[in-house]
Amino acid sequence: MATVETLLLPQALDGQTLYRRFVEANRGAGAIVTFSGRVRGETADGAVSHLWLDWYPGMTEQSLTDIAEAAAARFDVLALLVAHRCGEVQAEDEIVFVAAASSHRRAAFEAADYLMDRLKSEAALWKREIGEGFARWVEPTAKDADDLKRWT
Amino acid sequence: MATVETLLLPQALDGQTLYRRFVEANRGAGAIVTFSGRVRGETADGAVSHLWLDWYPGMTEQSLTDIAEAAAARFDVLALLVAHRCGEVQAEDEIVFVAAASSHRRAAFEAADYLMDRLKSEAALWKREIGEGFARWVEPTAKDADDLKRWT
Amino acid sequence: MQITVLFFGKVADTLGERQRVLDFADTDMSLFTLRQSVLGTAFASGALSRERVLMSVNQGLTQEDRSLQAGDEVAFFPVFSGG
Amino acid sequence: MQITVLFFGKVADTLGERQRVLDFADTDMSLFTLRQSVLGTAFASGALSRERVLMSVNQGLTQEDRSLQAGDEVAFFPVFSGG
Repeated sequence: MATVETLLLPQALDGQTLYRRFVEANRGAGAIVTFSGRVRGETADGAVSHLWLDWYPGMTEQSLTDIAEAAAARFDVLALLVAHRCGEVQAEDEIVFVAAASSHRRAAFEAADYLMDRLKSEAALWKREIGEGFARWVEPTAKDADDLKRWT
Repeated sequence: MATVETLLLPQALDGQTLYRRFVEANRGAGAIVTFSGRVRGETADGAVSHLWLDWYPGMTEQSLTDIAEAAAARFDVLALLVAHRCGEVQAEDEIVFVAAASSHRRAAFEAADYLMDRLKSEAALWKREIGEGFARWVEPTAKDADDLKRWT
Repeated sequence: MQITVLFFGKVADTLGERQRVLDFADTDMSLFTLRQSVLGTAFASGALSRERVLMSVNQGLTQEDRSLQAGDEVAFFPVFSGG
Repeated sequence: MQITVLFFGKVADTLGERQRVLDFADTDMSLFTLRQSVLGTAFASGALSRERVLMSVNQGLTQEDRSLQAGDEVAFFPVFSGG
């Protein structure tokens, strides 16, 4: 049974510390894949200064857990870590960090890729982009829906 | 043009330091994917104490550079890092670390995945597994060849 | 019966509130009726679209025919946007 | 002419050496001839298989019909095994 950890963080997400911790805890795994995502400072609407990620305490944590447990059941992994920000996130700050440890490199890649595709569409979060002179709620794109279909 | 760095290391490979350095250098990238591989202590032949990775000074470095540059040309990435051990590598030590930074998560995943598939078959290294009562030169498996075909 | 209603994302923004505690004399009520009572004006004005508002009861996604009980926590929010 | 010959991996192991510097009177020589001179015995005994030994000249992979020049660095090694 894989070790699954999920973190919903209203404060800073420090991927470097999470990376170190995950690697130390999984020295017996042959393969570790990680993904780190940052808020992009540029969008079609102009420069973004920060995001507001609205969340539903309890339900949002559960959505991260559900996604991570689905990945653990689907892929031959030893450990998974999902850390996601909520609240106010500045441009260039880390918004998500995912790690997968496995004996097999393909399973580690696929688990991390799957986690990201599902998080982008199914994490119980509501994203608002705030920039110079604009602010808008963001909905998942057609691309996000296509990414998700890769796994069905 | 993507920033490409390759390292062939006869001494310890410290993935945590490489991770930190790569992340700091690519804070503007929206997506970073990394792969860390360690020597597995168990094989079909029994417990492995260490590997000997024979290498051809000059040619081996060039093979890493060729693979990394092919990845940079093929995927929409901002930066790539490939670090590979050579010489004696103990069980559970890191043998390879790969990182890809991109504005797009799919490109970052694909570049790292591609780098690993090519490194497993085309890095100019010759691997010998040494354990209790056995030692053998390892050749690429049919699985490695199949992995490589994914990209053709 | 008392029902706590929560709002998130654009729904909270549109209503200008995040939480409302309601007390109904009626103890036999569907989520459909509650939604109409709380969001009917926003639907009518076009500020929100009925099709784009999801619902949960006690943190589980559900549909409008769900019947409510005293103490339920109901939430209205848009489709998730992930990270 | 002088040719440096390097061996790696199982080829080095089988020969029990990693480097040999050879001096040939003949200045018109193919890689095929050099390989026969250096690895012929190992091929004949079955210790190495001709099909599984790759060749490079000055660090570029090449074929047996390649002709050699004074100062060339030739190497014989098995297929790469990666990491």
